[in-house]
Order: sequence, then structure tokens, then C-alpha cells
Amino acid sequence: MKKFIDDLTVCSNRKLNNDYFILGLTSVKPLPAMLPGQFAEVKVENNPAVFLRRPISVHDVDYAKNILYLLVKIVGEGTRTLSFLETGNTLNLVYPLGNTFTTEDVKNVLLVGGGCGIAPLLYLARHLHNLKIKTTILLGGRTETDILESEAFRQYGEVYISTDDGSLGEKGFLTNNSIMAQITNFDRLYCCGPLPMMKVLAAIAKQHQTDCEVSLENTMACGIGACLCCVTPTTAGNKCVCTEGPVFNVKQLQWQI
Amino acid sequence: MKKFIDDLTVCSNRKLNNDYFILGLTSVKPLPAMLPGQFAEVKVENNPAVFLRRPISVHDVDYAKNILYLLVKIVGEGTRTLSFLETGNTLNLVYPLGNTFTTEDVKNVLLVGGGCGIAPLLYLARHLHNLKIKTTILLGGRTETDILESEAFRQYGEVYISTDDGSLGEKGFLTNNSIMAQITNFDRLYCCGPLPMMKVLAAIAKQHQTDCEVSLENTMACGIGACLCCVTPTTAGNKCVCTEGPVFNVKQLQWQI
Amino acid sequence: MADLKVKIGALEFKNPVLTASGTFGYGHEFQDFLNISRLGGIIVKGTTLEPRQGNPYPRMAETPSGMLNAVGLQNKGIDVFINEIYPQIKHFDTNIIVNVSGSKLEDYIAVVEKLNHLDRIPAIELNISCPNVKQGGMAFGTSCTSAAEVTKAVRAAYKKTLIVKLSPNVTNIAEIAKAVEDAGADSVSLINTLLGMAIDAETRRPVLSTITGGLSGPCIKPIALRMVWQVSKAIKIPVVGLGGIMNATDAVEFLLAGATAVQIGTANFIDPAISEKIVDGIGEYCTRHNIAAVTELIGALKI
Amino acid sequence: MADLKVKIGALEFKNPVLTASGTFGYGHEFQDFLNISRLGGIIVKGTTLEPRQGNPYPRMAETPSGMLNAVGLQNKGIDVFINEIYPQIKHFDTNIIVNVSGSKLEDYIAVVEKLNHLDRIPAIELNISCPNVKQGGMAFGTSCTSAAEVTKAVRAAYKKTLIVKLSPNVTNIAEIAKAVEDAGADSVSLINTLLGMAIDAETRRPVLSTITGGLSGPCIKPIALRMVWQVSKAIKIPVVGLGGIMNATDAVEFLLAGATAVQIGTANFIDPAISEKIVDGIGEYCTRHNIAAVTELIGALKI
Ligand SMILES: Cc1cc2nc3c(=O)[nH]c(=O)nc-3n(C[C@H](O)[C@H](O)[C@H](O)COP(=O)(O)OP(=O)(O)OC[C@H]3O[C@@H](n4cnc5c(N)ncnc54)[C@H](O)[C@@H]3O)c2cc1C
Ligand SMILES: Cc1cc2nc3c(=O)[nH]c(=O)nc-3n(C[C@H](O)[C@H](O)[C@H](O)COP(=O)(O)OP(=O)(O)OC[C@H]3O[C@@H](n4cnc5c(N)ncnc54)[C@H](O)[C@@H]3O)c2cc1C
Ligand SMILES: Cc1cc2nc3c(=O)[nH]c(=O)nc-3n(C[C@H](O)[C@H](O)[C@H](O)COP(=O)(O)O)c2cc1C
Ligand SMILES: Cc1cc2nc3c(=O)[nH]c(=O)nc-3n(C[C@H](O)[C@H](O)[C@H](O)COP(=O)(O)O)c2cc1C
Ligand code: FES
Ligand code: FES
Repeated sequence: MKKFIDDLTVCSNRKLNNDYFILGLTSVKPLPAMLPGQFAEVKVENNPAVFLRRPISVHDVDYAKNILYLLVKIVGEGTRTLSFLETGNTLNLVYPLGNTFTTEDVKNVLLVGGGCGIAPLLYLARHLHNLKIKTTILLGGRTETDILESEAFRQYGEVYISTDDGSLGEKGFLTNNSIMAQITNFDRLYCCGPLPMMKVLAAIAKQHQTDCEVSLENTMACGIGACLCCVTPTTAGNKCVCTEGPVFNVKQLQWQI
Repeated sequence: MKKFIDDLTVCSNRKLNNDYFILGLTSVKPLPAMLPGQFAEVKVENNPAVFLRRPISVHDVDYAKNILYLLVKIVGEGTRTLSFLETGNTLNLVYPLGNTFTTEDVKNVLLVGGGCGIAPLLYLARHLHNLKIKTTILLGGRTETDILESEAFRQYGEVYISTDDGSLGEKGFLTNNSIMAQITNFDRLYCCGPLPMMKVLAAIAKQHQTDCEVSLENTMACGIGACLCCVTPTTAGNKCVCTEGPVFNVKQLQWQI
Repeated sequence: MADLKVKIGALEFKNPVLTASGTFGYGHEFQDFLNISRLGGIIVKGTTLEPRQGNPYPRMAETPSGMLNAVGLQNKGIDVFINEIYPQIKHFDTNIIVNVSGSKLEDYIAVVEKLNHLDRIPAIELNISCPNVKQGGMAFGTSCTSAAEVTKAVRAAYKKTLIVKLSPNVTNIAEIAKAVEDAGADSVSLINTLLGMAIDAETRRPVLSTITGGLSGPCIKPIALRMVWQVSKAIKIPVVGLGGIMNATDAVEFLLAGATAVQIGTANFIDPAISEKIVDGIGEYCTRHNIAAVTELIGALKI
Repeated sequence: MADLKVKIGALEFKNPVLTASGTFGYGHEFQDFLNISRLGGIIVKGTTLEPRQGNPYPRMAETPSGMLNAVGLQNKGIDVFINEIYPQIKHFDTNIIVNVSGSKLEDYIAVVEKLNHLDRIPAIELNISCPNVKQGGMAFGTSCTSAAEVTKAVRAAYKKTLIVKLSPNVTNIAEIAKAVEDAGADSVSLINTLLGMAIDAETRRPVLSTITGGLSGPCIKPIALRMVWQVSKAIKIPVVGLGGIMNATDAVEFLLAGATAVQIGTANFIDPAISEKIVDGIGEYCTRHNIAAVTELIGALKI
């Protein structure tokens, strides 16, 4: 897929709560084709503490309105600076980068997002819905405010929710949610979230011989396979998360599960 | 004089033309005592290209309204970033720094400002006016847009103008302005502007045995006499422009004039 | 339009802008962003005799105006380069230079002997300065004797243009450059990364798996510029300058300091189109300053 | 509230935060901005036997996340220090340390013999690493033999705590630290500035009057941190770490890497109140991490 380096224009910046916001970005040109799971390398301006670009997933694309959405969690200087962006500001993106989730040979799937891990899953849900694949969504987080975009997900399938403190949905870890009892019904799990969560989920999936794809978040310098900084060990040696991922089938990974 | 490190609030940012602007800064506390010729070390935020503070002269102080004015010329990244400041923004200053013009033993003086060199002279003119010292002002620049604040100066004395291209006032170098014919009438010249201009002026003053004080603009790191980066050779050895200047009597300097 | 051509030994470059090893992949990663044939040359990732997996993750840390890397020469080995990568990139209308790395003298020799046969590889850059591998690498580049020894041996085995890449982690880089010149190199390139370290105060752990890593980016530019200046005064062969070049002005500074050509490294990560922009920018600088040939700038610093 | 006291040899510091020579004047320049008696110590400007005018202007260049200086040890000489400056600052309730610089061994000796007699100067920092003077300075600090020689001679002449300040412009700083330790130093401090250069592409001239200068600021922090880590593993005497420390987190990183105390340099120019804030910040870090004594952090990096 052709990659671009483009100045996009911020057309919205919606604050979800103190930690999360969604940027809407548009362009005078039609946005390029993007696949679920892909990401952009975002240039953070005006902050001396930020030198490299920041990788952010494609959260959703509205081709009719020519808007790309990014869902961002504020964790440090770069994401904090992005949170201040206002309508009309410019944001430079290198995109779309990385591979995509595979959607072949499946009829019934479960999307599992932990906290900010839902970022790439909404666009995937939309995609699966278009492909008429039955989609169930499981969202988890520490507390209520970590459960994001549940209404948007409901357009595409049934939504289950877990919070560690029980403030929304079932109380407990996402991996203990009631939907997990039906794991064998699903042809594939798609998962994005904190590494420990993904590992537990991958272990459960493995136990039930359910296929499982995960989206990884290694630290990146270039995002285009040039620096070899973002590797993860796979059955075929070290692979770049930015080009051969971010989506991996857990079978490819060297996880001790 | 006690020095402060303070966050001031931008209360105005007046664009004079494409190159120059005047910032108004206020504080919840009363502004400290400042003398004409003194300067502030200004912290430029949000620009990765700017690491050190930038020295900017006290252009004027309105103690009644508790406002400090800085007149700034856009020459690089730091001053460009300052030009974007908006009302309500915060600017951190270390100030007031440096010495002051001497105003003892004079009755009739000439202030000479080249371009941005007028920055410290307006506050000096106000000061001289309060002291009832007869003040004449000579402003010079390449062209019309380099002649700044002439109306403000007129409150304090007669204003003469020279521009290289004749677009305002007399045509030619400021050092050839008609007022210079009366140089022997003045007890002292106060001068700030480009170094070559100040040197020519100092030479003329010397020739006519007229006293002359100049304000220098060496590159500075600390502004408080700690780094010794800003020295100028004087009859008493290398002296810091930030503490023993920026104002020097040309007699102290090692200028070949 | 100024003449941007420069020469290193017998080799002509259409302009002085090359891309630095390890920061530009094999070139094709950047094809969507710029026209590779507009560059003076590209230097591909450090290539060793055998395939290497490099160091464990994490391999990268952001630092003030720069970054640390601890990639550790991950590459598929010279045979895969020759059989699989070379055929994909040999059509690029630019000088393709292979960065040759290794831990043993014999490995360097084995690699360059194979490279002798590749028509479209007119030069190699001998990496005796990688800080991120346990054996060899930088060790070769930090003493005059070993730097001269490896250069001499490779010189004997390699027929085309030989550029030796120097380490900045030394007391006297000019001395090492001189040793390398005397040993028969056609050119030296400098600097490789400076050895640095990052710590996460919250977890109290090193950020990199290897504890230390190589520092690159604009933070090192003043050091690189000083070394290029020192080295270019000390030797007669052309110097290729790099270290923190982010734009055409930076590149011109290196030329003025004495570099015949420059390499763009970390800047490729911030703006993958930057190298071509720097070619344009140098041209514009020449036009603005009435310079007919970029060679007029080389070492033209007014002291 | 954690116990912030640290010791270097017999000398106790109320906390590990000192200010670096040449960046904090003689302390009184900063009195309007902070309470000097809250600092662990202040290290005054490099002092030589005779007064020195330093280098010509311009002496400073801003660089990415840092600066170059070429001050060149401008100071009024040891006698003026003793007779005029010392009386003004000796009341500060902190450790006042004199940074002793010179070009000749005899000069160092002459200076330290005079310093022996000052009650309120409990230690000196021997500067064998200044890159900005033609003779001596850094030359002493770039070979083990000369570093050991000058340390030994000064050790014999100076009775109180002797800290030797090392140059980062070397191939193997741990080796030099070891030589200095063996020669009798009580502590080493590192790093002094890295030799760098800045060029104005428009005028095609060096920015500094001396062409090259010393690089400081956050840009050098990764290098400084690496060197502190290497040196603290190689020697038994305490290490004082500095180079680009801008805040308490940076300071903690140096402690974790093995430093017993830290120095704040260029950061004083950006925020003249920073050193005291760093004292507070280290205290807060200890509280947040349940650390009873700051000494627990020294070398506590988890590998
Ligand atoms: C392919 C990919 C897609 C991503 N998609 C999204 C997304 O859609 N929305 C979103 O909010 N974030 C996403 N991230 C993570 C995002 O890139 C980081 O949160 C961001 O780079 C942090 O920048 P910062 O300057 O705010 O924080 P920093 O100051 O750089 O770091 C703050 C803290 O976060 C840690 N950190 C930084 N980057 C990462 C990382 N990549 N992985 C793990 N820890 C890290 C640091 O170690 C530090 O502890 C994605 C990452 C990758 C690799
Ligand atoms: C005591 C003092 C008072 C000053 N008062 C004012 C004032 O009231 N208003 C105002 O606009 N400016 C004033 N200046 C000058 C001002 O400090 C510089 O213009 C500013 O620091 C430039 O910052 P920058 O980041 O925009 O430019 P940079 O990117 O730092 O530099 C742009 C160009 O300007 C040159 N330059 C930078 N600083 C100086 C300097 N100090 N002297 C000469 N050339 C320099 C650089 O070499 C470069 O060519 C004063 C300087 C001093 C020392
Ligand atoms: C991620 C990364 C990988 C690198 N790999 C190599 C390499 O394989 N061989 C080599 O000689 N230099 C390598 N380098 C060093 C660069 O080629 C260059 O010398 C250094 O980064 C300084 O230039 P810069 O500041 O412009 O990046 C690498 C640098 C980086 C950042
Ligand atoms: C303007 C300036 C002057 C300095 N003068 C001295 C000096 O006289 N003696 C000395 O040992 N180090 C001197 N140094 C080096 C500092 O003490 C310190 O080692 C160096 O700046 C690195 O620390 P930093 O990055 O925190 O500034 C000077 C540094 C600067 C910036
Ligand atoms: S981030 Fe550079 S290769 Fe993946
Ligand atoms: S700017 Fe530091 S002494 Fe003047």
C-alpha cells in the first residue's frame, strides 16, 4: 500500500475524559486507503521534549466525510501536546503504516480491547460488519472511564464490559468476563491492550484452540522498517512490529503461554 | 537591585509591522523597580529550536497599570515564537538585569536609536523627562518600517528621523542627520542600535568631546554574571555585558575609534 | 543551478547527499516518500558475513534532541543481501554503498570479497565503529593499530572505493583517521554514534536491553562538526561528514568544516523525505550565495 | 522526609545537589533566586594562579538542547579569590568547593597550597579537563599518566577532600578514573564538557572566537550517564555525576547509575532557582518510592 507524508487538518478534538481524546483529521485531498490495524506516525510540534514521531492507530475512517479519527491516551509529553490541538491546526502524518488484521475464513469473532487498546478495534469492527462477519466486542479497563466508545461499538455487534472495580459492566478482569465462557464459539479473537492482558487472553485462546490475533505497541523510531528498533521475537526470528506487525497471530510470537 | 524570576501574563501583543511587535506584560504582584537600560531574560516555551533564555530590554513600564512593555524584533526562532504570544499566555522572566544609563550631571541630551535599538530608549526618555532633562531623540533605520514608536517619543522631546532610503525623515544614515550638526550642544549621547552604527556615532561624539553611552547586545547564556559568556573588552579587562553593562560609556570600551 | 557533483576517489556522486547506514533500510522503504535517484548515494544497513538477530528489545530510547539505539547489526547476512536484496535495489540510479560490519577480520574480508563482484555496488563503507555489538565493531575503531590493520587487510581484498567509518568514542579521532588513510582507505566517514545510556527513574532500570546504546541526532551535531573539522585538516583523502544533520543548513556546515559529502541518518525517521529536500536546499544555498559548484564550499570555513 | 545526606571521603553534604563550576558564579549571583544554604554544595568558577582574561568574544553558541562555551577560565586569580571573594561567600552554610585549574603542574600546586588555609573551603575540584584553554587543561585529563601525575602531586600538597574532574573526550574514561583513584583522589567528578563546534552557514565562519568549545546541557546527558555508570563500576571512591541534569528525575538517574552526588550546570542558566528545586524533587522522589535515605539510590540501577 502506498504510504504518504501529509499535513492533515484537525477538524475535531473530542475529549472523552481526562485521559482520552479523539482527534478528527481531514485533508483537501481524499484520504488514502487504510486498513484496520494500521497506524500513523504523528509529528508532535512545539514540544522540546519530543523528538521522534509517535505511532497512533487508525481508530476509524469516515470516507464519506473524508475524516480520519485517532483515539489517544495521554501518557506523556507527546500525547499531552496532541491533546491541546485545536480545530484548524495542522498535524503531519506518515501513514498508513503496518499490516492489518486478517478477516479471511471467519464467521463469528470476538474483539477484545483493554483501555486504549480499543483504538484499532473500532475500524476493525466496522470492517467486519461490512463483511457481514458476526462480531462480539469485549471491553475492559480498570474503571468506568477506561471503557471507551462502547456506543460506537454497539453499531457493529453485542458489547460486553468488564471493569476491575465493577464501576461499569462485570466486576473483575476482562479475561474473566462471562462472554469468555463462549470462547470456543469464536473463530478468532482480535485483541489489543496492555501486554499482560493480551498474554493471558492468548493463553486462554490457545487452551481452547481458538485463533488469536494481537496488536503490539513496541517503541518505534521510524515506523517504516528502516531502523529495526521495534522488533519482537517470532518463530521466524526478530520481526519489525512496524512493518510485519503491529498485528501478529500469537502462533507467530515467542510468548511463553 | 533585587532580581526576580516570575511568570508574567501577556496583556497585549501589538504588531507594529511584519518585523516588530510590543508585548505588554502584567502580574498579580506589583512589578519590581526597573531602571532604563535594564533587561529581562525571557524564557521561550514550545520551540524545540530554542534552549536558552533570550535577553530583551525593558522598553517601557507603566507602574500605574502595572504593565511592562517589551519591544521585540523578529530575527530568529526565539523572537518569532514570542511574536505568537496571545493575551492570557504566560511568559517567564528573570529580571530586572544589568545596569542603567547614567543621568547625573546632564541638562541636554540626545537619544539615538537605530532600528530595534530604540527598545531601551523609550523608558530612558520617560525617565529623563521626569528628571526635567531636555531630551532630543534621533531615530534611524533602513526604511520607514524601521522607525518605531516615534509618536511615543514625541511626548518626551523633539524627534528627528533618518532613513537610508528617505522613505521617512531625512534621507541617509542617521549619523548624517541634521541634528548631528548640533552635537556639541548635548551633554551626553545615549545610543542603542547596530554595532557599526554605534561605533560611527561614538567616533563622532569623541571627535566633539561629547560624552556617549551605548547599550551593547552580546549573546548571553545566563544574564546574571555567572557564565562569563557575554564579555566585552574594556579598559579594565573583559567585563560582562549582562552585569557591568549593557550600558557602557564608550570611554570604558576598547573600540578603535 | 549550481553543479552539485562531488568525487570520492574515482567515484562520482551526483550530489553530496547520501543516506546513513541503518537509518534508510535498503532504500526501497523510502520509495513512497522521495525519488531515490535524486540522492548522491545510499548506504545500506550494516551487513555481516552471517545473518544476525541483533539485540533484544527494547532497542531505542528517545533523548533530548536525539535517540539511543541498540539495534546491534541485525541483518540477513551478505548472501541474502546478494541474492535477495541486491536484485531489488540495483536499478536505483544512485551509488549504492554497502556498510560492511563484523567481529573478526576474516569476516570483513569474506564479505568484501563477495561484494567485489557486484556491478552496482561501487563502494563499501567499512564499519569499525559500531558501539552496539559485544565483539569487534567499535573495538577496531578505537585504536590506531587495529584500525590500520583492518583497513589494510580490507584494502587488499576490495578493489573499489573504500570508505572507513570512524568512531567518535576516542580521544583523538584525527590520529585514527590518519592511520586509516595511511592504510589505504579512499575516504573516511564520521561520526558513528556516541556511546550513551538511558535510565527509567521510575522503574530504576536501563531503558535499553543492552544498557548502553548509540546516540544520534541533532544533539551530537556540534561534536560531529568538530571531528569533521579536525579530521579534514589532518588527512588528504575526502571526508564524509554526518551526525545530526536535519536540514540543508546543517549539511552546508559540514561541507564548510571540510566534508566532501554528507550522510543523513536519524533525520530520515522524523521526515522520510528529508534527504531529497536537503539536495534541493544545498542547491538553493549555492544559488543564493552565487556558488557555481558545491565543491567550492568544501572546507571553505573562514577562520 | 528521607535522609538526603551523602559523604565524599570524610566530607558530609546535607544533600547530593551541588552546582557545577563555571555555571553558578560564586553563588551570590543566585542569592535572589534561591537559598544557597539549602544546597549540598557549590563549586565556584575555575580558579588559576594568575588572573586570566579568558578567550575573546564570542564565547557562546546555542545548540540543539545545549550550548557551546569558550569562556577559557576567565577569573581573577587565586589571590583575589582569597582576599576579595572568599570573605563575601564564606558565610554560606554549605560546602564551598574551589575548582582549581591551570596550565602547569606548579601552578596547580601553588593554588592548592593557598587553599589549604581557608577554613570554609573543605574540598577542591581539580579541573584536568577544561577544553577551552590552549595549554594544559584537558591535556592533563586525556592520558592516564598525566592524570595520575597531576593528581599525585596535588594530593601531596592538599590536605582536605580532593575531587578530580574528568574529561569525557577520551576513549576510556574508566581507565583514567582508575589512574586518578590510584594516585590518591578522594573522588572523581564527571563529565566536563565535550569538545564541539558551531558554524554560521550564512557568514561561513565559526560561531566561537576559539572555533571549538565545550558542549553542555541535556544533549550530553546520555553520554554523561553512560560514563558515570562505567566509572562507578570501575573504581571504589565516590563519583560525582553531572552533564545535562535539568530536573530531579535526571539527578535520580545519575544516582542510580552510581553517582554519590550530582552537579547542576547549564540548567542554572535556564532556571536560576533549579538547584534548590532539585533538592526538593529528590526528596519527593524518595518519599514517593518509600526510600528512607538517598544513599539507597546510589548505584541502585537494576540490571
Ligand atoms: C503501532 C502502535 C499503535 C499505537 N496506537 C495508539 C493509539 O491509537 N492511541 C494511543 O493513545 N496510543 C497508541 N500507541 C502508543 C503511543 O504510541 C504511545 O503512548 C506514545 O508514543 C507515548 O508518547 P508520549 O510522548 O505521550 O509518552 P512518552 O513520554 O514517550 O512515554 C510515556 C510513558 O509511556 C511509555 N511508552 C511510550 N511509548 C510506548 C509504547 N509505544 N509502548 C509502550 N509504552 C510506551 C514510556 O516508556 C513512558 O513510560 C501505539 C503504539 C504503537 C507502537
Ligand atoms: C541586553 C540585551 C538587550 C536586548 N534587547 C532587545 C530588545 O529589547 N528587543 C529585541 O528585539 N532584541 C533585543 N536584544 C537582542 C535579542 O536578544 C536577540 O535578537 C534574540 O536573542 C534573538 O533570538 P532569536 O531566537 O529570535 O534569534 P536566533 O535564532 O538566536 O538568532 C538569529 C540571528 O540573530 C543573531 N543574534 C542572536 N542573538 C543576538 C544578540 N544578542 N546580538 C546580536 N545578534 C544576535 C544570531 O547570530 C542569528 O544570526 C537584546 C540583546 C541583549 C543582549
Ligand atoms: C537505528 C540506527 C541504526 C544504525 N545502524 C548502523 C549500522 O548498521 N552501521 C553503521 O555504520 N552505522 C549505523 N548507525 C549509525 C548512523 O549511520 C550514523 O552514523 C549515526 O546515526 C549518526 O548520524 P545521525 O545523527 O545523522 O543519525 C545507525 C544509527 C541508528 C540511529
Ligand atoms: C559557561 C560554562 C563555564 C564553565 N566553566 C567551567 C570551569 O571553570 N571549570 C570546570 O571544571 N568546568 C566548567 N564548566 C563545565 C561545567 O562545570 C560542567 O562540567 C558541564 O557544563 C557539564 O554539565 P552541564 O551539562 O550540567 O552544564 C563550564 C561550563 C559552562 C557551560
Ligand atoms: S520503527 Fe523503525 S523498523 Fe520499526
Ligand atoms: S550572560 Fe552569563 S555572564 Fe553575562
